[in-house]
Amino acid sequence: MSPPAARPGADAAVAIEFCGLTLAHPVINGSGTFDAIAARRAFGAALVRDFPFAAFVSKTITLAPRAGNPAPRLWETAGGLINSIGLPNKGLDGYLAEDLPQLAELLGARADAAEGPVPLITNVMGSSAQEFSALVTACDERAEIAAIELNVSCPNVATGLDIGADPRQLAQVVGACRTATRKPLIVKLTPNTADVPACALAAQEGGADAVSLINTLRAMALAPGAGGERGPWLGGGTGGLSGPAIRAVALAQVSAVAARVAIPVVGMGGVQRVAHARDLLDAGATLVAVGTETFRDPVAAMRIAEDLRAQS
Amino acid sequence: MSPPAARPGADAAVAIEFCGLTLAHPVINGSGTFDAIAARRAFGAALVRDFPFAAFVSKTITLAPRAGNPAPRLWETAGGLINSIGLPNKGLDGYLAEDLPQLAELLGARADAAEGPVPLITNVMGSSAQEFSALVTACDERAEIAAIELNVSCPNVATGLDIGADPRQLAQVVGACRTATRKPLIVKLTPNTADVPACALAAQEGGADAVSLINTLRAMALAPGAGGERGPWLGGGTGGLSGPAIRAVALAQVSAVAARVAIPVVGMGGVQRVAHARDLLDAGATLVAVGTETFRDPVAAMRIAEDLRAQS
Amino acid sequence: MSEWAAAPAPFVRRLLTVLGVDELGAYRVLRVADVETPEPQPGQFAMLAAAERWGGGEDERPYLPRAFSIARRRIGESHFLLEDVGPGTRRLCELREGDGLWALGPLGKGFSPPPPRHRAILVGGGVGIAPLAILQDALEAGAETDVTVLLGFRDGARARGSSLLHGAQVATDDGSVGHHGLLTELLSKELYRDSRAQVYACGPAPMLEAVRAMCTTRDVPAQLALEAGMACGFGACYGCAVPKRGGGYVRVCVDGPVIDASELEGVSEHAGAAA
Amino acid sequence: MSEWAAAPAPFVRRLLTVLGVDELGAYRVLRVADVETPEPQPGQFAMLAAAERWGGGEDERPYLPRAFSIARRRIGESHFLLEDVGPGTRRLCELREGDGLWALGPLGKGFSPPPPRHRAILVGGGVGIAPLAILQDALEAGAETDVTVLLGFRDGARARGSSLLHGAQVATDDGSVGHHGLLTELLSKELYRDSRAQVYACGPAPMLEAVRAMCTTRDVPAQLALEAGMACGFGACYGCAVPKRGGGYVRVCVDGPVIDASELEGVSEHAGAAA
Ligand SMILES: Cc1cc2nc3c(=O)[nH]c(=O)nc-3n(C[C@H](O)[C@H](O)[C@H](O)COP(=O)(O)OP(=O)(O)OC[C@H]3O[C@@H](n4cnc5c(N)ncnc54)[C@H](O)[C@@H]3O)c2cc1C
Ligand SMILES: Cc1cc2nc3c(=O)[nH]c(=O)nc-3n(C[C@H](O)[C@H](O)[C@H](O)COP(=O)(O)OP(=O)(O)OC[C@H]3O[C@@H](n4cnc5c(N)ncnc54)[C@H](O)[C@@H]3O)c2cc1C
Ligand SMILES: Cc1cc2nc3c(=O)[nH]c(=O)nc-3n(C[C@H](O)[C@H](O)[C@H](O)COP(=O)(O)O)c2cc1C
Ligand SMILES: Cc1cc2nc3c(=O)[nH]c(=O)nc-3n(C[C@H](O)[C@H](O)[C@H](O)COP(=O)(O)O)c2cc1C
Ligand code: FES
Ligand code: FES
Repeated sequence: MSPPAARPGADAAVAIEFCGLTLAHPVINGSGTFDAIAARRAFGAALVRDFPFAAFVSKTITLAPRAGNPAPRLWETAGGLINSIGLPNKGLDGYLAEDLPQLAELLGARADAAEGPVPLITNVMGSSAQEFSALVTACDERAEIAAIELNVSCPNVATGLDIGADPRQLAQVVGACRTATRKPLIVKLTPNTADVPACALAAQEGGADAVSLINTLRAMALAPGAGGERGPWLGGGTGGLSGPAIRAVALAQVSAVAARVAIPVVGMGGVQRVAHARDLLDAGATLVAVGTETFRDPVAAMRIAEDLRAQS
Repeated sequence: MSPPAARPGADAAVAIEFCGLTLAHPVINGSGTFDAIAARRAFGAALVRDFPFAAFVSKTITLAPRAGNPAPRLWETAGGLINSIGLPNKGLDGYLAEDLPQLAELLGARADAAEGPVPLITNVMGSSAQEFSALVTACDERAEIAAIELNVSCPNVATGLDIGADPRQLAQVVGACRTATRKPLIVKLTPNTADVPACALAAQEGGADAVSLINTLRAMALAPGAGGERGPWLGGGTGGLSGPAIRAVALAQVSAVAARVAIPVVGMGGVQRVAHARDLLDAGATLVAVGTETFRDPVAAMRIAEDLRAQS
Repeated sequence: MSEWAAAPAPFVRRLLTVLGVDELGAYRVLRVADVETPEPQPGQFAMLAAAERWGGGEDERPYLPRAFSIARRRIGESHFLLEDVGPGTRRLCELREGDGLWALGPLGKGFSPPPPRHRAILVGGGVGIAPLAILQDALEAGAETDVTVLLGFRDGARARGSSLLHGAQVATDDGSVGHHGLLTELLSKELYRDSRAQVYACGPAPMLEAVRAMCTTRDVPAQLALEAGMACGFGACYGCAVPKRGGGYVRVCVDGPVIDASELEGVSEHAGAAA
Repeated sequence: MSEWAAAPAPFVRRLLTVLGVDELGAYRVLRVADVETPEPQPGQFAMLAAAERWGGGEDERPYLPRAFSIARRRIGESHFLLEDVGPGTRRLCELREGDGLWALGPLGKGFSPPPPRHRAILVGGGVGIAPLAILQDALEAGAETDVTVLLGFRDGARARGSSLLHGAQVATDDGSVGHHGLLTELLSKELYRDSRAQVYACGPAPMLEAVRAMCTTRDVPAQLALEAGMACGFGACYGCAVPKRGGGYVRVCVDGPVIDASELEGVSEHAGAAA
């Protein structure tokens, strides 16, 4: 894993069409696993010049600001990471007012101007169809946003289950969002349910342009100590498992979904090397997203995109 | 991990009451991960003398004989194993006629006769409430069987979803089995669903004496090779993920279920060392089961039981 | 000759000490100090895992132990023949004197002696020659049998493995050593010369299938040492199934690895050794 | 003194070569050859992972890289102070000359110089002394500042770490070395003597909280170098959050690790170094 050369350009061999967007290669980031604004503070101009992702997915934005969960938020487990971040974000208005201009500038200032700006995909979550469509309506008005991803792994206040786990509710939510925008709509499915392909079909029927999966698997860790009085380690109680441990589960769900839907699929879950990306693409994904591996190597996505190009 | 001493006896510190059975310690095997009859062929009298499990759970038995899935049946993945065995078994009649007498003799011939025979838990699977109750009725008549475990991770022929993923169906199945026996009924829940605690409650309402979890997570692997023509590696197509990779998911599900049900819980999933068993017990499990780790070390369960005793 | 005795395996993984790993062309011979192991039946195997750094390779593999034929027993020593084909075999090839090795075994059903007045023909392909080495020792201990050894390899580097046995006729795919062509051509000649023989074969699936077919048509008894992906090695996982004659499967680890050709309709793709 | 400059980190993990791991009582000093790294700001850190055998330990850990203060820079070298508290630090302590080390950094917001005419009081607990070593270098490069160093340790073996800085007053919990008691008792004396000081502190959460409280009540400016479990180190995961004054959280990796005491209501349990 030696330092990679310049990022792959819009090379015929890997350049890819996705929901009407042209991407330099098929590797993007998983929502919530890369903060381009913070990364620019850490890495300066190099981040802009060598931006590793073919499109940038924002972390999940909600209507109201959220502080996120108390510490600790991380637990390292066999072949994976459990996180309980709690979707901290500035809220819709803060995002649109403060982050969006910075992101637009950052993503537009990439090395190879010919390629145009790196498309920005804004990921949003509501607790109801109304909230979702309010979020989408606001994003629809902003030219800086190329596409919208719906994070439907949000508990239904009534049932406590993920909205995305229930095909009926899901189709309603997506339908409401569809009427609110012509921008590409990507539905980020929840993996914590019995029939993921049925949910993917519901998203498609609701008007989604693509689906993305998998989100993290529900998991937990107990605080070190002894006896019944041991509580959960994570400040948020339970958390979500990501990384190599979920790779084989992701491949099964991506393959099952790709076999059932007509719209493109963004596959993710435990991608660390080109072989893992290859598996997801061969299973029917159009794009792959890298999440946790970016924490280990900030240019992992670039490395994988280059290895994909070398193969093709 | 040096060779263990003699297996722990029914020591006050660890001896445990479970559904009216007295177990020498809280560690049993996961169904389908230990074949006592084959192990006796491999290890001879030592297997009988040092039987590692406090109770023995048979592999899943079905009404009709099953040959199982074509090879390959195994794939090793990050921190885990994917299996697609396909529940090979002699069918109910073959099991009762050929295996049961051998098992009864084997489990009765343990070292410390004072403890009595190692209780035999027979795991059965049907494709309908009728099939389940037929299986349970037949087991009910056999004194050699101490308890019955229902494997409800079987696809509903109509929906293709696991029967165990639908609380309503599950309650029906368990109810039908309850009327067929007074022996302890353990329901082996499926982890591949949105609301596992709801399924556990349904099992309890149906009359289950205990629930056990987690079964394997749906997963897959692609055959080595290149391009779209790559098929699944496993002869059965998809398979089930077990081992360390699922440990944190198992802990979350066991803890969520134990918090909701009144009946005892058998926790399993990725247990390799005493710390993992401790986590499940502290999360509310009454017993823990060891599966995949037994493949790496046939006396893993004994090792864990002894370490538990040393701690208590 | 009466059956070769098979004692049950100790019911515990034993931590053995590596004496050395010797190069043998493209292969390695792993020698471990091993006093208590019961005398294995030729054809039996052991599940091996390095005591250190088993796991943590690419994709965190290897995770499960790996199956290896017991290639030879010497007083207080067991020898294994290794071919590096992936993370597990690679890690074992890296072992050095003094390293620890977890071993479970001897496991499985090995070879049985030839019927009276039958010569023994040992047919080995690639790393599949391993169980034939200890078989040759057993046959020659039992004096009277006439033993013919036919070994096939992909190339010269692998053909060096033939020195594990003695008096071998060698065939290579690339013709760099011995007969340029298929092992079964040598076998066919031998059977033509004198077909009152018991064939013992181990190697890649296509080779085993060719041997099986040839022996079946010529009505020569053949014992085939199969391979299959294994998780446990002692009948627990049902992962090592191969199809048997008349439907259903046998478990290579407990019903085999040595299976009589008559029990099989064919040797399937996944039931052989690495070429 | 003007701010200490902080150059952005190279946007790539660099594979550095280990020069040696030296014992320092209960601690280890990891020295790596490091030419290109931009001069770090005192208080900045790097994310480190061994190039070999990172992972595959008990429970397959370590998996993610680990954060370590840059303890010292020498021409072409970076030094890190290690305390073995788990699989990651254990693996790093095992490194030998010539081994490879993945390093990302320098990262985060470091210390700023003291206000004019203020003395500097460095307060370090346990392994938390690491960033104070490079801070002492920087302060003394900038001549005029009067620097006082107060270091606290659990026991004598750890107190040996004090030699990483010079002119230190030492306190130990067990009284085996220096003052028998709390570091804050030494700090209190110093502030009583002359409170026109800028306090720089790094160490366990309870110590940092005691320092924060003392400085706040006495109205002495304090810069606290916090710790938190980290997955990335560059703001990507939001895992390193600690509560800030007035609600909400700051990310230790990008808003810190050095945070001004005035920005905190308190130092929470998970925001400090191992004792
Ligand atoms: C009874 C028996 C005796 C044997 N005797 C010997 C012997 O004497 N000497 C010897 O060298 N070998 C022997 N083998 C074969 C040996 O066990 C395998 O070569 C070894 O298990 C390979 O492990 P690996 O990690 O090196 O390679 P792997 O990566 O496991 O690859 C080996 C094969 O497994 C498949 N594979 C690839 N990836 C995976 C995966 N992730 N999960 C599952 N399967 C995968 C592929 O078909 C590949 O060709 C024997 C096998 C058996 C069953
Ligand atoms: C900015 C910064 C600078 C630092 N500077 C230094 C330094 O100079 N020198 C130094 O020695 N250390 C330093 N640390 C601390 C160092 O990063 C940790 O000690 C290290 O990450 C521990 O890793 P480990 O694998 O050895 O131990 P871990 O097993 O990770 O245990 C360390 C702590 O993490 C928690 N923990 C235990 N298990 C897990 C788990 N499975 N998942 C998540 N958390 C767990 C527990 O609280 C435990 O005490 C610094 C940390 C930060 C944030
Ligand atoms: C720390 C962390 C934060 C995440 N935050 C979000 C989020 O805000 N929205 C979202 O849809 N997914 C979020 N995810 C899920 C990832 O986008 C991705 O679906 C998952 O991590 C699987 O990919 P990986 O194994 O490559 O990490 C997060 C994952 C991690 C590890
Ligand atoms: C090879 C294999 C076969 C299994 N067969 C069965 C089975 O027949 N019935 C069943 O209920 N569970 C079966 N299981 C699931 C295990 O009982 C257990 O629930 C699961 O493996 C998780 O535990 P582990 O991680 O300790 O292996 C099987 C698991 C494996 C690995
Ligand atoms: S390897 Fe497990 S049953 Fe044969
Ligand atoms: S460590 Fe990832 S955001 Fe701070």
